[in-house]
Amino acid sequence: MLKKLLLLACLLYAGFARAAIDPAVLAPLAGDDPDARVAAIAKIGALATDEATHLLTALQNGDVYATPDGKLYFVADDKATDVATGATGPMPEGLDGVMINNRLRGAIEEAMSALKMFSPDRAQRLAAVTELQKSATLAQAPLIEKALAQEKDTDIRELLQLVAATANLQSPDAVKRQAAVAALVDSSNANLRPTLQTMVTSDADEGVRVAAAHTLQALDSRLARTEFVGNVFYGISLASVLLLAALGLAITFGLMGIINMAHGELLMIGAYTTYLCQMAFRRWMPDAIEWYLAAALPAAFIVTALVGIALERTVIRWLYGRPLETLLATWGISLILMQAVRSIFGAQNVEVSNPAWMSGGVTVLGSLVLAYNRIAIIVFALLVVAGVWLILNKTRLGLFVRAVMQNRRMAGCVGVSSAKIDMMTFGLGSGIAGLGGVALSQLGNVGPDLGQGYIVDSFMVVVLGGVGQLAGTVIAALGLGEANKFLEPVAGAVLAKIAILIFIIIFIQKRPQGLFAMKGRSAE
Amino acid sequence: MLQVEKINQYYGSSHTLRGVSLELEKGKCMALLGRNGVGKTTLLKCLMGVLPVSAGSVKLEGRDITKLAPHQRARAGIAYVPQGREIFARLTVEENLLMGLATHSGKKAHTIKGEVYELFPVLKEMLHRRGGDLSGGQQQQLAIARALLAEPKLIILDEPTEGIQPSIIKDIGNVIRLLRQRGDMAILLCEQYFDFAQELADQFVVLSRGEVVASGAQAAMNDPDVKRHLAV
Amino acid sequence: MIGAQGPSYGRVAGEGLDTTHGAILYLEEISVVFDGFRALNKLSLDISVGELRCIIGPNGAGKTTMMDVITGKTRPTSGTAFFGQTMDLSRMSEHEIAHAGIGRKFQRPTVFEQHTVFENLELAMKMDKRVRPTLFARLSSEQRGKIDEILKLIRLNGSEQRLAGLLSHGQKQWLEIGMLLMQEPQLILLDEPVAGMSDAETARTAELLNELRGKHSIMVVEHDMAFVTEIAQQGTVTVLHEGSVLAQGRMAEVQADERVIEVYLGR
Amino acid sequence: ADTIKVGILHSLSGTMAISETSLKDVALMTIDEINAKGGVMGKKLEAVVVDPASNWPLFAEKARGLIAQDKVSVVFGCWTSVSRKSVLPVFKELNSLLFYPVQYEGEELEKNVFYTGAAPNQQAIPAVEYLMSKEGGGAKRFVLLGTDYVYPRTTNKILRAFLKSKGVKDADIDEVYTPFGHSDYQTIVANIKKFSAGGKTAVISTINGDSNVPFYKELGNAGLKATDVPVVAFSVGEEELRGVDAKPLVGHLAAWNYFESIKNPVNADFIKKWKAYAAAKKLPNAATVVTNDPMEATYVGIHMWAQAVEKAKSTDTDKVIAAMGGQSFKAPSGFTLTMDATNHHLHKPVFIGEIRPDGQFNVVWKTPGPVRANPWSPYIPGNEGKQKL
Amino acid sequence: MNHPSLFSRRAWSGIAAGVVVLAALPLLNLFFADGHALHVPSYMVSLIGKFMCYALAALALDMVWGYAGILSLGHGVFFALGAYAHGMYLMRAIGRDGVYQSDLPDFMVFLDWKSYPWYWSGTDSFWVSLALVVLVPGVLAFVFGFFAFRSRIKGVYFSIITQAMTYAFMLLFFRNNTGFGGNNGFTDFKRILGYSISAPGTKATLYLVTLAVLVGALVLCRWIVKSKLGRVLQAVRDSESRLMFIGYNPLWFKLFVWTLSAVLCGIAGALYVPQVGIINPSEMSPANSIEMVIWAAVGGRGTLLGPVIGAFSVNGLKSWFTGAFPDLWLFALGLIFILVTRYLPRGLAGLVRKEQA
Ligand SMILES: Nc1ncnc2c1ncn2[C@@H]1O[C@H](COP(=O)(O)OP(=O)(O)OP(=O)(O)O)[C@@H](O)[C@H]1O
Ligand SMILES: Nc1ncnc2c1ncn2[C@@H]1O[C@H](COP(=O)(O)OP(=O)(O)OP(=O)(O)O)[C@@H](O)[C@H]1O
Ligand SMILES: NC(N)=O
Ligand SMILES: [Mg+2]
Ligand SMILES: [Mg+2]
Repeated sequence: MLKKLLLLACLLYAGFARAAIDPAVLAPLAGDDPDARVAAIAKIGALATDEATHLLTALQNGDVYATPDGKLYFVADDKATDVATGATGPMPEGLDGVMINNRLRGAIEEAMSALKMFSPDRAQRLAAVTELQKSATLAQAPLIEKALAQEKDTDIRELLQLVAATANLQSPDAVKRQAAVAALVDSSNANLRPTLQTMVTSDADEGVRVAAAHTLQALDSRLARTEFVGNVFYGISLASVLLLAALGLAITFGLMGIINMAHGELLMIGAYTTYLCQMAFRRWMPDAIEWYLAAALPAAFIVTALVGIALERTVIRWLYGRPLETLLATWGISLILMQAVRSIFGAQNVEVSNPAWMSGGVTVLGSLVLAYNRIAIIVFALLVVAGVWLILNKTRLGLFVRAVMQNRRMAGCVGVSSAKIDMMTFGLGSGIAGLGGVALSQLGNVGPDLGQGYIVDSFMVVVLGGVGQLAGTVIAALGLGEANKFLEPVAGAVLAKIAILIFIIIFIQKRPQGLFAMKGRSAE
Repeated sequence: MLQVEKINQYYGSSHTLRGVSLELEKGKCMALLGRNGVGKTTLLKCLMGVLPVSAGSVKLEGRDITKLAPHQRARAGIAYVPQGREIFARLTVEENLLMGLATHSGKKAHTIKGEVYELFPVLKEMLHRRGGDLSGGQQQQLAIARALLAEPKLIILDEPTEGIQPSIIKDIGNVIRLLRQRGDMAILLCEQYFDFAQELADQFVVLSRGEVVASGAQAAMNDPDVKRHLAV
Repeated sequence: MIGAQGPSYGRVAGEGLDTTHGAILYLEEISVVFDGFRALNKLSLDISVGELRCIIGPNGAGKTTMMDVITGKTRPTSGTAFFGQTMDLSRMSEHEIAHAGIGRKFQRPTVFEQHTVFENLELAMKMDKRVRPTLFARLSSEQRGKIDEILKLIRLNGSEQRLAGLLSHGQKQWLEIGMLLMQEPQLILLDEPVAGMSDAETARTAELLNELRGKHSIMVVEHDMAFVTEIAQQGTVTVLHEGSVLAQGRMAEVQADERVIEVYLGR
Repeated sequence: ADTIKVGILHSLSGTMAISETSLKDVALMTIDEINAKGGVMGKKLEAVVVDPASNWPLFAEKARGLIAQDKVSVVFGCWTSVSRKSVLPVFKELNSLLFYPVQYEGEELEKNVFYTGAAPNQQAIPAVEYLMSKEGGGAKRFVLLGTDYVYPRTTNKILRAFLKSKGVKDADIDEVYTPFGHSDYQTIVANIKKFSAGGKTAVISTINGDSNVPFYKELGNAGLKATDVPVVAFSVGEEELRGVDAKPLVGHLAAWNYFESIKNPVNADFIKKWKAYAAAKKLPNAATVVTNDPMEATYVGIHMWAQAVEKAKSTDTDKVIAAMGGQSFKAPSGFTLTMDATNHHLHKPVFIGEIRPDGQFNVVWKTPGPVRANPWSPYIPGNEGKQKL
Repeated sequence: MNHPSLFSRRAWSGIAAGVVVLAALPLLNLFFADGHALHVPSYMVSLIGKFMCYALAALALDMVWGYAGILSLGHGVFFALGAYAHGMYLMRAIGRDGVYQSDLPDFMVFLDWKSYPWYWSGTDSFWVSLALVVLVPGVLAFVFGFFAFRSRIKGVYFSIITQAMTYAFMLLFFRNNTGFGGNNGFTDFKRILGYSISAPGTKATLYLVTLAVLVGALVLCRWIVKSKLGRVLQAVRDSESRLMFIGYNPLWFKLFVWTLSAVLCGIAGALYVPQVGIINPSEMSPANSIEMVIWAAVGGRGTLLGPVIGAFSVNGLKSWFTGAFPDLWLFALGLIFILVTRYLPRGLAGLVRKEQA
């Protein structure tokens, strides 16, 4: 108890210690005049004190409130702390959040990044300098010089030099300008293009013009390369999504011959399972929320596999040897599953958020952001493919599965219970679809219609690859992904999609049994 | 070993087997004879459980297996070489052979005994070819090898020599003889190749229009009465 | 022999087929390679008009593959196949080859399982097989008589309204032979016609073939030596081995050939 | 009859169920509310709900069924423009009434329809003006990004003409379309990023509901923040954000005629009623229901119709139409909305809001009062003088 | 031989009864006033008119699927193209009655087009549009089928490329610039051959024409499948390669039914537009084509009458359920599909045909 009181006292004292911002500077923040508010932010940033940083952060997070008479308060846990005095007390009457919009947010960010350039934390400095790179102006040049003088870290120094050069592009001194242009020859910052372009055509100085032309050329070729690499990555990433969506179908349709129109709904159930896992974590294990996916994967696999097994036992097992009828029955199943989800969870989408470690990305080649969630999904797709391949080709179960699918009756005659294998295979295919659903939940909507968006593509991938050919499925997904991503910048998303469909039609003419056609007598 | 009692079978409304009974002991080979379309294959399918019987019973070593599914009968010790080979067309030869071991477990389930390669050397050469790519006769050999690997108590062979070259037919004959001599297996051989059947069988049964019309020990196979049922 | 008209079915060499050099089928240096495996290896063979040629050889020798090449099912990797003097089989599609007069019975009986026995024969019947004639086709009484005749021959009269899929193995074999006869081909290819037939049936098939001898050119693949001896008579028997001709000659000569005994007949 | 039947024609299944289901529920709530106050002309309202299943011809069939079989006096329904186009001939033929509650592209005026959603000048144009203002970021370049169908295409055509009139050059406008259900925005976001290197850029999104989540997620991935490239959307509201983790979207914008976050007693009451209704009817996810613009438009529409019937003392279509003109209603948006007698559109206020982390909107700009609709956009040639029925 | 007549006597009497009842509906609607016991509501008439178009499409699909074993997942494109071809005429027949009071359709005015694009030429003539109804789906099917069948594309591979085709067309027609009204398609028709499209007489006429076409198509299809060509088609379905070895070229047989089927489907679409009043690209969505397959499957594929029954029952149930149980109807419909497959492997038609087996 005593300890707690002491702690409280310390906190209060700390609050007092912060009381150092002139209320006159603060006043416009509570007001309506946008320009005055932006100016106030700049002034606060210029203070460059801990208190200023604290205030700006709080503003950014929406933790600053104002009374109608223009006093500012930090609000936390039903307590209000006066920004100017640091006095903490109960919440005053009529407290309302200080409204910030994009313009103000931009101003705050700018002010903060200037402040953070001198932060002792390397990561913060790096972030600040990276931010500055987007828009360094001549006005900021002195600040940048100051930072350069202090900076020890070589990486940041290099960046700062580029930033300084960017700022100096606007210098009235032709020599400085030329030096800046030359220094930027290794930059891959696309934002420089407009400035460089103007310099090439209209800079007063001949030397600057030449240098600018040179730098612009270097920049353009670097950007072109980045774009190419970007397209390759986007293609792989799209391919991994197609693959995860299609893999389950490669089993239930490719291997078992069931025209499984409910495949999309299995994806959806996987995604909803993810949602439920997330909710469960939020409720019972909020500290571990970052890792809810670790639970969602097995859960989705098990839930969808069980749903699949239930479907197999009740409906599909009556339809072996009548593949076309499976289309009708599974269509019915798909209607029921969709409506069931609609009745339980509502027709609207539900929210599934990426864990923090999956948000953001790593920047390569200067400007290409490879998103973590995309990378995670590519890796995940590879793992799932490898797993499926191992099960089908390296285990006895896999052998039995393939045997039953080829000749159900004879498999029985050698002692394999085809009923059991059918059930397990469909369960496996469904479970894999569930895993696909987990992945899809990280990229897009989770709603009752989720599956409908993927069913056509999934069938195209499986068929294009050659029914029953796992390797074909993988290659087909990759091919479609890359083709799509290289066509899209040229033709636009709509025409690209049309082109891909036409490509599929033409490709099948050349390979009427898909990419990995079964050859020889056994194909008949 | 095998007791079949008065089994009846219908395809829809056509009565294909009419009260067929037979009995086969361990270590013996029985030949099942009859013209085309009399119901031999149908009978064998009923024994394997591929077709249901409408009346009668099938017992294996005294155990009633009439209601068992094919895979349960396989596990009970019956192996089957069907007419038309029924190879797993898209599995390799090796995998087809492994399927013959489906009823086994543990290490035994993964070891293909070398004997089958001695009997059918071509299989060894073509271990990684797809079953469906083999020639007709090669497939037939594969089907027999697959059944032998199961080490069954009762092996059912539906026209095993169909499409096989003469020299290998002789080898198959030798194997059957050997199995018979070993005495731990019963063999039910449906065969059109009369001389072959006669040479190997201890006893025989002749079917005609779904009924047993003649049966007896091997010696009686040459009776004109028997031959009459086989003539056109 | 050329142009001789059989009493009921058959014609040796019909319109459009040039057999001036006496042979109806020439295979020259045919090779077929599957993923590096030579199923046929520079196989050369020819069949004379009206000849009945027996082909024997070990399992996997390439007999079925050879028939696949002749009927257009498999394209040779190299070599030429001619029907008569002028028709290059390697440039024709399956139906063109069939229409030109080559009929085949497959090793595994293949019939239209969802059609009745009668319809199977009707479909096979020789006629203009293009779309319009088929749409307006009506059976003449002559044609109907023909079908009845064949039905009797293959002993499926009485079963003509049964679905072919419900026939037993041996019955399907016969039906397929019947379909072949309905086509009235000039060259008949029979892949193991008596497999699965009882001895008595086999004898009947031999009889039938002996009757057809001379009216059609015929190529028979069989492993049943008794049957082959029966139909080969004094004609040539060809032994294939590993994709090429191992031996050729009268049945008795071939049977005595050490190499044939070694690889095929056994001791 | 002792009840007045009203039809509710919203998709409860298929692709549009996502948006339309809650409109059906709001309509039922509003009808309950009116009934609780004694109904209309002393008669209770009886709702006839049907499911046109996101299938356009089925919309026409169901509309005909409602009018001819069920004999409803009015129909509240439709969301997509094509569903409205599909039922129009039916309403004209049978001379019945449709209330359409969704923002749309304009270029239409029908005697039998009352439009309670926004026309382009009540949503799109003010939003773009805001983006161009200093406060809105002073955008110089624009990406017009939409799903490939009529509403986005038309809106963008109007916006392009508008931007040109403001001196924006064609080179500074990029128009991009994606197919329905498009879910891979990597290339498009990369292109936006590239385009934005050329100057202050804003994205004007007419992406159809379902594609929005993948689009915003991709924006977040690429590190494009609202302070860099703000996105203003015309089809993203509270209901859509319910299915999204809104934190990465903070600061992006939407333009509507109503936001749930607007503070006034009418709205507080509206929200309270809706929450209570959701809880009482055990709607799925009742705890997290939100209100949005088309819901408000539905609510307003039904009330105005009820007032008009009271005024006309009849449910006869022509009499109700006559009575509708000039009807006004104190709406949850905080303004009193009036039905324009000459163009059957509501006068509506325009709000621009920035997305908050909790999926609600911060209003950052609004019109001083309701704006009259211009269904025939002046930016489309040939529309001059076409403002009346 | 063993097929002496087109239909069995029972089938004939069933068909005749059906035709009489169906033909009576619009007449009862016209001649008995609302409220009379014998009055048939016009809602019902237009519903049945629509179903008959669906039935024709299902019948067309069954010709290729049920008889030749070619499963098309893209028949919606033929239906829609027939509909668009006829819709072009109907759009032009609006004349200057559109909202922009131009000779051009509203959507063209809106896109600043000054004249009709070339592919609209001639469509102001009813007869040209009728020709297009047959030609456009027919030519597309012929070309598509020729290449696909020549490449020996079969089974699911064929199904998938038909799906790709209809999907591609859908995306294409969605675009405003394609010149067919984009997502909204064609709607708000005013008249056909000078008669008001909403006049009861016009509606009854359209209805009766549809009925006549449906019956005609049924008889034609029946005649075809009963001919030797019908047996060849079934042989194509069961064993195409065997067929080649007895001298038939499956290409032309497949192409024949495929094209015929597309044309019938196009005609169904053309009859559909004026009755339903709208045609837009969603008719080409893959799901719509799958639904056609469902009609045929529920009714019983390979039976001709089955698909007709299937189209009526599935759509009838859908119409009823969506009104009666708007929240639960998908459960009911889904369950019906499952039960039909499980217990009626030969569809509803199998109920009737059981004793024949
Ligand atoms: N699935 C079936 N449905 C109806 N009848 C059938 C079916 N399978 C076979 N049959 C008929 O049953 C009878 C017996 O057939 P089965 O195959 O048993 O003959 P089999 O004695 O083995 O003849 P084969 O020597 O030709 O193989 C034949 O008349 C055949 O036509
Ligand atoms: N598609 C293929 N891929 C690989 N090998 C093949 C293929 N088709 C045939 N073979 C091989 O070619 C060889 C010749 O086969 P073929 O069927 O012609 O033999 P056959 O002489 O008819 O034998 P049988 O008497 O057993 O019918 C066989 O060894 C077979 O395994
Ligand atoms: N009217 C719309 N949003 O389609
Ligand atoms: Mg048999
Ligand atoms: Mg062979």
